[in-house]
Parts: sequence; C-alpha cells; structure tokens
Amino acid sequence: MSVTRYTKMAYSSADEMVFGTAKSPVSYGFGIKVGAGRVIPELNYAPRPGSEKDPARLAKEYVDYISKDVLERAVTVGFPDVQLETEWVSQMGTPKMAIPVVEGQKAICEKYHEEYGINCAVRHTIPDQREAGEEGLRTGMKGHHAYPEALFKAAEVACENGADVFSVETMGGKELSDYATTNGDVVAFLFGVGYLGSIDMEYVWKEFVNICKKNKTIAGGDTNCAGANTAMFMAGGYLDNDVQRTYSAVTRAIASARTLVAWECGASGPDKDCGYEGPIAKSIAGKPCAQEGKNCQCAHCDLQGNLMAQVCDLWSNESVEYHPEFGGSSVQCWLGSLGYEVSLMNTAIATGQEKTLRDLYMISDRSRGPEGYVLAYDNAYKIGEAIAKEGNNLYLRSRAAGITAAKLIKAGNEAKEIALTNKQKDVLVNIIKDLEALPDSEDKFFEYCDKKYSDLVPLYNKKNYGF
Amino acid sequence: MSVTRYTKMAYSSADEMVFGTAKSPVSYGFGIKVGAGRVIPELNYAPRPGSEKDPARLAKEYVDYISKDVLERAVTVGFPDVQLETEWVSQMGTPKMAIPVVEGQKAICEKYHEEYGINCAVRHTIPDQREAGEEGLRTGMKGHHAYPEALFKAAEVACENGADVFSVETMGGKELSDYATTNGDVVAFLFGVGYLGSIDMEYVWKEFVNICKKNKTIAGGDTNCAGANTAMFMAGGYLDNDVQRTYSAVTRAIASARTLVAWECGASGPDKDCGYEGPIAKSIAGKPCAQEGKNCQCAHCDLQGNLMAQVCDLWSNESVEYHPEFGGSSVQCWLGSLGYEVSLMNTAIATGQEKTLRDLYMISDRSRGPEGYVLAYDNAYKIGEAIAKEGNNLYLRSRAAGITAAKLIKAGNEAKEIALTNKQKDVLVNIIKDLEALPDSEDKFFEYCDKKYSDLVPLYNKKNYGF
Amino acid sequence: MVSHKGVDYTKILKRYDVEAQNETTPESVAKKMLPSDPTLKKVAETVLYMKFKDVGPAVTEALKTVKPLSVINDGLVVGMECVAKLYAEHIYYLPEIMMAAKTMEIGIAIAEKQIPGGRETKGLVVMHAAEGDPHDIGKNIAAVMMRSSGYSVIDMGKDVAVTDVVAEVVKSKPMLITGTALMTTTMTAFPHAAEQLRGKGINTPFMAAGGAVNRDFAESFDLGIYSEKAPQTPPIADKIKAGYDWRKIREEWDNIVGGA
Amino acid sequence: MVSHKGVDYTKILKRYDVEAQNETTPESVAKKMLPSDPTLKKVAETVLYMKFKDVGPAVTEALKTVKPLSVINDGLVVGMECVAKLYAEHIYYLPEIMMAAKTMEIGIAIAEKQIPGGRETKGLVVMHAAEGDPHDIGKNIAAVMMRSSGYSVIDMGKDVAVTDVVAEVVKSKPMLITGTALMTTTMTAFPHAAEQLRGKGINTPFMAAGGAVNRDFAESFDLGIYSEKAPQTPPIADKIKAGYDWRKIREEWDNIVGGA
Ligand code: B12
Ligand code: B12
Repeated sequence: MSVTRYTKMAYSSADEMVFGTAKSPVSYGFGIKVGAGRVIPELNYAPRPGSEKDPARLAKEYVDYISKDVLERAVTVGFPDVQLETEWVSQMGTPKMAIPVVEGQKAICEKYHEEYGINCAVRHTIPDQREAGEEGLRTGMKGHHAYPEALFKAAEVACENGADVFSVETMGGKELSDYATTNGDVVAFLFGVGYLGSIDMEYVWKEFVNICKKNKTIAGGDTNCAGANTAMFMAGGYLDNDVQRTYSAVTRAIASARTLVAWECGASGPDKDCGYEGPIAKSIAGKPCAQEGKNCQCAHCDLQGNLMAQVCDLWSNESVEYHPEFGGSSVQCWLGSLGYEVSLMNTAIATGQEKTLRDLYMISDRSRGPEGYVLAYDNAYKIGEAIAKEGNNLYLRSRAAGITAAKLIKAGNEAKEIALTNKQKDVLVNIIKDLEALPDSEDKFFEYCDKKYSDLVPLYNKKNYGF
Repeated sequence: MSVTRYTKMAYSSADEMVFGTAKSPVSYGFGIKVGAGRVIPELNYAPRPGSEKDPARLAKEYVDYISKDVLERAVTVGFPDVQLETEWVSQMGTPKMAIPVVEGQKAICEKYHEEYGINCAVRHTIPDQREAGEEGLRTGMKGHHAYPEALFKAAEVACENGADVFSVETMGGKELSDYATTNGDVVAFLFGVGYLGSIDMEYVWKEFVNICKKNKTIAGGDTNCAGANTAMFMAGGYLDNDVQRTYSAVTRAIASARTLVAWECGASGPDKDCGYEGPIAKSIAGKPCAQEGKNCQCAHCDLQGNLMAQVCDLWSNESVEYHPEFGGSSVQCWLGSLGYEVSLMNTAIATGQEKTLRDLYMISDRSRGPEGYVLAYDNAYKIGEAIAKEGNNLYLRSRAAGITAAKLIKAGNEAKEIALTNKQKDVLVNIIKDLEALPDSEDKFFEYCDKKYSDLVPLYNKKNYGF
Repeated sequence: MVSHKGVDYTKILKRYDVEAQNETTPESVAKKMLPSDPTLKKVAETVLYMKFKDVGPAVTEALKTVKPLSVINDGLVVGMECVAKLYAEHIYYLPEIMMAAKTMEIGIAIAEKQIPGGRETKGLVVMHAAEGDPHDIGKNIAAVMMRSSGYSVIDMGKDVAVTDVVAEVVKSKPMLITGTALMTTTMTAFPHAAEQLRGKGINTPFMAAGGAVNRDFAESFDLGIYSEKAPQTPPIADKIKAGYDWRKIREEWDNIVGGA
Repeated sequence: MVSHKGVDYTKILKRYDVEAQNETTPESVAKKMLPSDPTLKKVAETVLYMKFKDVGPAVTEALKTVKPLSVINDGLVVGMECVAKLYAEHIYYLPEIMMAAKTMEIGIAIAEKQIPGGRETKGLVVMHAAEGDPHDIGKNIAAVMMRSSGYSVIDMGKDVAVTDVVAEVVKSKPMLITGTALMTTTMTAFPHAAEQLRGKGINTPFMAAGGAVNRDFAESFDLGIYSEKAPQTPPIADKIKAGYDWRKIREEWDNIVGGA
C-alpha cells in the first residue's frame, strides 16, 4: 500500500465539524453507517477474571453473556444501532482462544439483526505485544515471542473470522514515552511518539491495511494509548500530583500527528475511542472517529467528559468489567448511559440543533483543564492546521503540533480563558522552550535524540525503527 | 401544621419550566441552593453486603468509604456542588446503628466544605416499615413493630443528628397498588394510591414537618415509589412482558396527586429522585424536585432517560452498590456521570440555551413510550392543570390526573405522535372506560371500592386510613 | 422552544415493541394446545380466558364424566400451559397470568375434593422474603408461577426472621426453599439460614433470588442456588424433583434455565 | 455557534487545583528539614534540587569528613525525605521524585563503596508485572519509591511467568513480593503464584497491586495483601520489617496506609 500524507484540512473551518457526520462516512457490519448523520454507541468490556482459562469459557463470556446482554438491552430501550468492541485479552494471542470469540460475536449480531432489525457490528482491537529493546518491534530481531509476525497473525485471525472493524493500539515509541512522562521530558515524547512512533505506525499499518482489504474488514485506526493516554491518565484530576496537565495536553497534540499515519496508510476510520486526539485528526482527515468521555466513568474520569462528544461519530464507554448491578449487568448499565447520550445527540441532529449541543459540550469543559482546552474543536482545528502545513515531515509536523498546543494554552491563560497553577505554567514555559530549541533538520534532531536517549532509556534501540 | 391544598398552577405556562430553577428555591447544608439557577448532582449508594453487621462497620462504610470517595471525586473533577443521599437500610431502624452514620456524614461534609469550598449536604431518606393489614399504619393498631411510632422516632433520629434534607417513601396504599399492578386493575390503584395513599400522606407528613421544623431540617418530600415506580419498573422496556406501559403511565399521573400532599403539609422540596411525577408536581407547586434517568442506569433502565432531566433541580443516580471499577469506586464512577450531565445543564443555563437543551432531552424520549409521553413537560403541565382544578378533593383530583393522562396518550397515538402496541391500546381504552365509569361522589367511590377490595385484597383494612 | 413536530424519529429510536408485536391470538395458540375432548376443552378454556365465574360450573360438569385427576391435569393445567405459552410469546402479560392462575386454583379446589386423600402435588416449596426486606412482589409472582406449575407453596411472607425460616423447613420438609432479597443488606440472611440448616443435617437447595441477589452471591454459600426470573423457577424445581442436588443444579444452571 | 465569551464559569465548575495551590516553596520545606551541618546539607540539597551532576562531587567532598553511612542516611536520604514531603504537599510531582531518586542513587553508589561489605538496606523486595500484562508504569514508580525509602529491589519487569516469580523468590528470599496487574485476566496469576509459594512453605506477603486489582481480590487468597497507590508501599513494608505477617497487615491495613 502506498502512503499519502495529509497536507490539507478536510474541513474548511472549525465550525463545520460536528458529531455524527464525517466527510468520509463508512458502512459495515449489519447496517452500521458511521459518520453518516448519526452517532452510534460503542460498548467495550472486559471479561471476568477466570474466564480466560479455556476457549469455551472465554467465548461464553464474550458471546452468551456480554454480547447478548448488550444487544438485549439495546432492543429493550429502543436504540437503533450498537457497536461492540472487543479489546483482546493477551490470551487471545493464540487462535484457539480468539476464533470462537470472533465467530461467536459475529453470529449473535446476525441473529439480533435478523430478529429485531437492530444495526450492529463488532470492532476487534488486537493487542500489540511486541516489546522494544533487544526483543524487537520488527522482523529479524530477537523477539522471543516472534513478533511482529504474531501481531500480523492476530490481525489475520481477527479479519478472517468476522471482525467488522479492525483496530490496534500500537506500541511504537512507548519505551520513550514511558520515560518521558515519568520524567517530564517532552522532547523524549516527541522523539518517541511523534517521530519514531509514526515510523513504526507506517511499518505496521501498511500490512494491516493489506490484511483488512483481503478480508473485507474495515481498517479502523490506531491510537496513542501508550503515550498520550498514559500521560493524561497520570495527570488525572485536581487532587492528583504525578504529571502536569500542561505536559499531558501537549503530548496529546503530538500524538495526533502519529494517529494520522494509519489513515495515511489507507485505513478509513473509525479510529479508537481512547484516541482523544480525534478532534484534531478528524479536522485534517475528515474520517469518522470514536470518542469517550462522560459515559466512560467506569474506566476512568478525566477533565473533558462532555467536551469529547463535540465531534464524535461513535461514543464509547472505554471499557467496563462484566459484573452485576441493580440495573442489570454492568455492560447493560453502561450501554444505557451511552445510548441515551447518543439519543440526545441524534435528537439535536434531527432538530437542527447539533451545533448548539456541540458548543454546550465544549463550553462545559473548555476551562476545566488544559487538555480539554487544546481539544476544544476550535483549538483542535488550529493544531490540525499546524500539522497539515508540515504534513510531509513526520518530525516537523509533530513538533508543530506540540508547539501550537503549548502556545494556545499560554495565550488562553493570558486571555484568562484557562486558569493554570503556577506549576502548570512553569512546565508549559519549559515545554515551549525545549521544543523551540530543537533543530529544524530531521537528521540533526534524530542524531541529537539518538545520542541522548541511548544513555537515558535502556530499552531504546534504533533498530526497532529501521535505522 | 395546617394543610393548604393546591388549586392553582405555580407556572403560567409549560414553557416557563426548566431545569435548575424552581419558583421556590431552597437553601441548606454547606452552601447548597436548590432550584436557584443551577442543577446539583445527588449521589445515592447502597452499602456492601455485610457492612450492616455492626454500627462501627456501617458508619465506616457510609462515611470513610462512600462519602469520602464521592467528595474526593467531586473535587478532583471540579464539581462545585454535590448532595449525598442515604437511603436507610432496615438495620438503621435502631438509633445505635443510625446515629454514627448521620453524624459522620455531616462531619465529613463540613470537612470538605472547609478544606476546598465545595458546596455539599446530605439527604436522609428513612424507611417506612409500617405494614398494612392488621399490623397497622396508625397508632393504636396491632403493629408488632409498634409503628408508626418507630417511623416518627426514626425521623427524629435523622433530624436531630444532622440530616440536611429529610425524605421518606411512604407505604400508604401499597397493599392495593401491589394488587393493582400485578392484576392490571387501575381502579384499585386509584383507590390505594390516589385516595388512601394521599390520606396516609397527610397523616404522616404533618408530623414529619413538625419534626423537621423543630430541628431546622429541610422537609424534602415523598414519592410513590411503592406504586407508580413498581408499575414502571415492572413494565420495563420493549422486551419485558409483565405490565403494560399505558397502565404504568396512568399510575404515574395518579401518583403525582399523592406526592403533592407532603408539600401541602408544609414540606418545601426537593422531593425524591424516584418520583418521576416531579414535572407534574413541580408545575403545580413550583417547588424544586430531584429526578433520575440517563445516569441512574446503575439502578435501573427506563424509557425516559433523557426526558427526566427536562425540569429537574437535583439530578440523581437513584442508587449504586459500593464496589470497585476500573475508574474508581462505583460511587465515583456514577458521580462522574451525574456531574458531567449537570455541568452540561449548567452550561446551557450560563449561555442562555437552557430551553433548547430541555427540549432536546424531552424530544429524545417523547415517543419512546407512553410513560415519557405523559411526563413530557407540556403534557405534564396539562395533567397538573387537571389536578389543580379539582385540588380540594383527593379522590377527584387523582381521578382527573389519571383520565387526563390516558386521554393525552390516546390523542397522541391518534395524532401519530406516540406509537402503541395493540395490547397497550386495549389496556388504555379499558383504563379510560374504568375511570370514567366511577361515581363523581367521593363517598360512593369509597363505598364501592371498600366493598370490592375487602374481598380481593386480604391486607386491605380501612382502619389504616382512619375510617 | 425546539419543535418536535416533523422530527425524524428513526434517527433517535426504534420502537421494537411495536414492530415486533405478535399478531398471534390466544385462539390460534389454543387451537394447537387445547384438548380435543369437548368437556375438558371447556374446562381449559375457562382458565385460558380467565373466567373465574365459569370455572366452577365447568369443572362440576366435567366431573360427572371425567376422573378428577384428569379434569385437573388434562383440563385446568392444560389451560394454564396455554397461558404460559401466550405469556412467553408476549401475547399475555402478568395480569393474565395472575387471573388465569386464580381461575385454575378455583377449579383445582373443586376437583381435588373428589380425590381421596387429596391431590398429590409435584412437591412442597417454602418461600419467603428476607428478614428486613419489604420487597415481596417478585416472590408473590414466583409463588403464583410455582403453584400453576403444580407445586404446593408455603408462602411465609416478607421480613421473615432466619429462625422462623429454619423452623418452618424443619417442620414441613420442603423439596426447595426460596428466599427473595432486593437489598444488599438483607440478602446476607440467606447464608446464615443455609448454615443453620446444614447444621441440622438438612441439604435442601436454598434458592436465593430477587433484585439484589446475583448468581455469584447465590452460589457463594453451601445449598445456595440462583434463579433470576420467576418463570425460571419451575424448570429448576423439576430438576430437583428429578433428583438433582444443589451442586448439580449449579453445574447445569445455564442449560436448565436456557429455555425459560 | 454558542459563544463561550463572558460565560459565568462558577456555575459550571470550580478550579480547585488553582484555588488550592500551595504557595510553599521547596526552600521553606527544606529549611525545616535539612541537616544543619553544612557539608551534609550540601549533599542533601543536591538530591532536593535534583542536581545529578553535582551529587558526585558533593558526596566525595563529604566523605572526607563524614562517615559514609552518615553521608547516606543524614545527607542523601534526608534530601529524599524532603522530596517526599514536597510531593505529598503537591509542590513536587512525579518527575521530581524520579530525578531526585536517581540523584540519590548516584550518591549512594559512591558512598556505599566505602562501607566494608556494602550498605545494609531495610530489606529485599521482588517486584514484577503479571504474566501477559504489559502495564508496568505503576510498578516502575513503586520500585523507585521502594528504593528511595531504603529497600533493595529486584525488578523482574513485565509479563513475568508465574514459575519465574516463584523461582526468583525461592532463590533470593525477599521480605515482600509485589505483583502489578492492570487487566482482570492477568491478575489471576497472583493466587497461583501464592499457592505455589505456600506449597513450598514460603509465607512471604504477596502484595497485589495495579489498576485491575482491588482490596477484595488481593485479600481473597492466602499471602495476598493490597496496596492502592505506590506511595503506600513503604509504610506497609516497614510494618513487615517490624514483624507483621500478611494476616496482620490485612487487619490493620486502613491504619497503616491512613497516612500515606
Ligand atoms: C418497588 C420498590 C420498592 C417498593 C416495594 C413494593 C413491594 N411490594 O415489593 C417499596 C416502596 C416498598 C420499597 C421500599 C424501599 N426500598 Co425499594 N425498590 C423498589 C424497586 C423500584 C422495584 C422493585 C420491584 O418490585 N421490582 C419488580 C419485581 C418483580 O422484581 P424482583 O422482586 O426483583 O423479582 C424478580 C426477580 O428478582 C425474580 N424473583 C424475585 N423473587 C423471587 C423468588 C423466586 C423463588 C424466584 C424464582 C424468582 C424471584 O423474579 C422477578 C421477575 O421475574 C427497586 C429498584 C430495583 N432496581 O430493584 C427498589 C430497591 C430494591 N429499593 C431500595 C431501597 C433502598 C428501599 C428502601 C430501603 C428505601 C427507603 N429508605 O425507604 C425501602 C425499604 C424500607 C424498608 N422497609 O427497609 C433499593 C435497595 C438498595 C439496597 N440497599 O440494596 C432499590 C434497589 C432501589 C434503589 N435505591 O436503587 N421499594
Ligand atoms: C496506559 C495504558 C496502557 C499502555 C501501558 C503503558 C505502560 N508502560 O504501562 C499500553 C498502551 C501498553 C496498554 C496496552 C493495553 N491495554 Co491498557 N491501559 C492503559 C491505561 C490507559 C492507563 C494505565 C496506567 O498506566 N495508569 C497509570 C499507572 C501509574 O497506574 P497503575 O499502573 O494502576 O499504578 C498505580 C497503582 O495501581 C499502584 N501500583 C501499581 N503497581 C504497583 C505495585 C506496587 C508494589 C504498589 C505498591 C503499587 C502499585 O501505584 C500506581 C499509582 O500510585 C489503562 C486505563 C485504566 N483505567 O487503568 C488501560 C487498561 C489497563 N488497558 C487495557 C487494555 C485492554 C489494554 C490492551 C489489552 C488493549 C489492546 N487490546 O490492545 C493492551 C495490552 C496488550 C497486551 N499486551 O496484552 C484495559 C484493561 C481491561 C482489562 N481487561 O482488565 C484498561 C483498563 C483500559 C480499558 N480498556 O479500560 N495500556
């Protein structure tokens, strides 16, 4: 597959973007149409401890319990569409464990679609179990688990046996982003995620897109869960004190340049809910994106619960462990939450009020923290423009994303739009300084970072990225 | 206390009603102002099994785990207000079990208020453990638990030890509503809930209001959980087949006439979240009401998840059992859900878009089922008018509420606004017939029902209602 | 005000209940299931159509030519089976179940008198709602279902002390005990009751049910078995009658309730 | 478009983080805690201000007049204690902890060489992330916290097989084992590991931690104890050092971690 870089914006203005509609809608599964004028709930779940013990148990858990509960509840409340997402547990690395789940979920979707006419589909998100360091992200390295062959094998298993949408959260750059976030080093993040991560994405996504094409599976997309989400998760809320939210906000912008690569390799979206960079990526590419927020409290609580709904096409709960509640099983309770939120968005679309609701979502969290601030669709659009402008250079575009985000926050703070603690300000100022001090030449940047992080990050190994 | 019946509407039009504002706002606790221009999240919880074993354990569960988790999360995400609701478990009937909980929750609210400036308060909802039949709802009957004395004693314990708001879900009429709902007999429901239930409400609420006054506790209100909620719960969703939703919708309207009585006895609101009759009651009385819907999926899923937010002043999760989730403890996850929804509503208020959002909530579920249809604020207002018109007669006003609701559904169905199954239609037609066939005289109505249900409902005993 | 007129609701919701409504009539189901014998058919129809005024005469009439046990099993019970089928197909609802069951019971009472020594039921079940728990509708419904499937029931009511439950079980030796709890703080009574029963050497399955109870909890103590919905109880009870102990019920639970 | 200009945000949210920010400076905390001896103070300050270029010279200088154990305990460790205090008060954050710890370790390495037989740590801890689990940041942070509180750590990394964990414990006899799991399907490795350890007569507490693990789970198997956050580990380890077994840790858990 060839790679086509984005150098222009898909939308002519920020205001043009809204939830439920994407420039390039995608259809799949049993009647699902994403980005085609209405939002769709996407429900994700984790099996109960112990169900991973054997293939029959795992399939029963995913199909007879979880999927059935979800579809049943969707019909009970009148939701017209529902998408299931199975994030593979590590045990599904072996086909014997994975196949019954993939087949079973396909079959139960078909059953409910035929019986009730509900639109439904399953996204399979396979794990990237490659390991950096000597182990190796590429073929021909030491990898005792024989990755990346195993990764591509898992993709085949998913696609051949019934996945409607395919996703991965790839690991490229993680060794550096782990270091970056725990040590507050934004350059390490830029190097790991923005640069090396993008290179790795290209390596794996060309192959994923081939596998998907062959099997008529939709190639959804990737997200930088390992980087920007870890940062956001650790930055937490007002009582947390591990990572600064100004740092986390900037990592998000950098990650968006990486996330784009899957689409540049031919994936079509919808990308993954935990890619909070969705508004930025969508502004550039016009492809549908899944998002999460208010109704993913089961999985985590961040500071942009409403805002993230502003331009979503699928609305997700991130993940919930399967267990009973007064109101049914946990997956049913969270589907209810998602489904009603989606109903509200679709009501807004049906009555021509979608931009008003979008703005209410956005204003609710615009000032809650710097992460939401940079993702507010107007700011997201500006970051998108910065990326598109340098679209052909993986390094320069990620750096531009980071600098733009940081400066937007700074300007917003000066304009009293977004309050910051002194610590958040200090970190922000240093980020701008550090990013601006970097050379403009990709080669020099690589040389500088390669040397610096070879010392600091034991697992860093440039062979993983084809150097 | 004297009783002042409502014979006029508090609002001059349906469109005047909106979430976050009530004609008569109420202030209490540590900075809480309900109905005064912004909506407040109210979080309710059930202790883990086993925590009821001794007073220390129960207090620890409610205070150190549940309340602390909630307050902590509220601060973490930046929610300006939070209300806790403790629905007493039956073991709290003894003061030894109840007092440490009430005192402890007060103290922890004070602590967080002082430390962070968060506005907070606790509602205590005591259980009505009186039993119909020979046991007796009134003093001087056989009641082996010595109720209603125990009920008033529990109210004193709550108010004297720190309850900010006081509520009960009283049982008057339950023996008849249980029969009515399982047998589909709307007249039994009218007699039990609309008529006898209202009489019982007056009996107990005069006393509750006295107790609250004495202790400077806010007398919140009552709800017909035992009647209309049981019906709604059993009517369930599209795949349930126990009770018809047209029946359930009519019982809701009837219940609203009963719920009013607490306020007529001097209570000030906010009433209880599970009183889905809130929009009707608020239209008549202008007092603030708590509601639940989309974000109470942990407790149950009904067909008006968005609609119920339309005119709420507090927004509740109904109840969740305390347990861990990926995103924190269950109470934290549901607080996050509530809080973000409230933030959306308050954003709408702050930007002057509250009526638009209200209408989106309403339209989302207006056609989902007959229960939501009669509670849509325009229809709720019409039912309110029917009640106010007959405000002085407990029987006639409940009957008017029931007939009006039934006819609204019928007209809506004919106008193709609300689809009905044939079964729902049949039941609806019979309800109208049955209610219209009743005598206009209260005495004759009593005579007829007294005779009929003495045979059919073994627990029915008119002595319970002072006859 | 945003208008709801002319809104395209297909984007927002789908009325599966209206779309899926079953146009089958009670008559068409009855045609396949009712007995062909006209006398018994008449008896069954009184149950099917909930005619509790007519059931007495119909049964009395039938008893003239048909053995009492046959009037019950081939008439009244068959009528109730039709009702159950109609309920499963969403044509009948709870009120119909309740009224049909009542009709059937009137009929059984009359027929039974003619059976020397009374009718033998499938077995005895002791039912109650937990100590401190006022939620009893679910239990009441389950009791009706059990009676209509041919079991006799001792309904101890709600808020029943553990000691009373144990005493009743010791006294009446049921084949199954059921407890209903809708509160997390009352369901803890069940393991206590089960423990006391075990202490007395009683191994009768103890079915824990009701909104607060889940399968994990119900199976967390010896004797405990689970039932989620009232209609699931008869198939479980049938297995107990067939000799399953509580362990075996647990093992095969998914299969047993699969159809219910 | 709805404008956000001029919106009254006080109705919507409250920036508790900005309102509550602590104006205390590292200097003011340091003033109260740093050693008065100027040489040791200088050593402590290199840790406090994360100067890993200066720590070597400062320690070397100090070793000329101060005993190596004192350089460590009264200089480097005191500096780290200041850092912990600043972290607790939300003045320092994770990066400062990481860098200060690194600084301290450089200093300790130098001083240690001068102690015959090496320095004795408070105890040995074996740490790992569960088999199949790639989530290791929490473990890495906890490892740093443990090292900075004076424990030595064998960090086995992530995705560590149960058999490897058991083998390492048998070999190196730690006072505490920790396992991190962020997935419901990987945390089940812990009870297996604990069982195998018990089988070998090992009773070392097995701390189960990480996002997926909760206290109920951690305490559902023998040896298992819980820790919610990385900073809670040192106080628990201190109790184990003081002689508590896993049962006693469980009993007093709330009190032990209360302050952390
Ligand atoms: C109706 C209702 C009431 C009614 C009960 C009327 C009645 N006659 O039962 C009334 C108003 C009395 C009531 C009171 C209270 N309630 Co209430 N109530 C409910 C509600 C809304 C619905 C319950 C119901 O009837 N469901 C319908 C029936 C049919 O369902 P079911 O009983 O579960 O039965 C089904 C199955 O479980 C099964 N089943 C049940 N029993 C059996 C037995 C057998 C053998 C089998 C096979 C099957 C079976 O079959 C049925 C369906 O097929 C629930 C909400 C909920 N989510 O459950 C709250 C709920 C149960 N109540 C709750 C509470 C807290 C209370 C109060 C304590 C509140 C208060 N402080 O006043 C009081 C109790 C006071 C006291 N005495 O202690 C909480 C419990 C929380 C907790 N701690 O666990 C709930 C969950 C509501 C909430 N807050 O979320 N309540
Ligand atoms: C970041 C992250 C990742 C990163 C991990 C990076 C890294 N180096 O660790 C990456 C991208 C690799 C990742 C991958 C996956 N992840 Co992930 N991930 C997360 C995320 C967003 C945050 C986790 C995190 O780092 N938190 C911050 C750290 C600091 O927290 P922590 O580890 O819990 O540590 C704290 C405490 O637990 C404690 N602690 C931890 N260890 C120890 C040890 C001791 C001794 C002590 C005292 C304390 C302690 O201290 C810390 C704080 O003080 C979570 C979301 C969540 N809700 O947890 C999902 C999550 C854990 N991931 C999940 C999943 C499903 C996956 C994948 C399987 C997805 C997929 N199909 O691709 C893959 C794994 C693939 C595989 N190999 O099997 C699910 C797990 C669901 C489940 N089944 O249980 C979660 C919950 C997300 C979700 N869907 O909701 N993930």
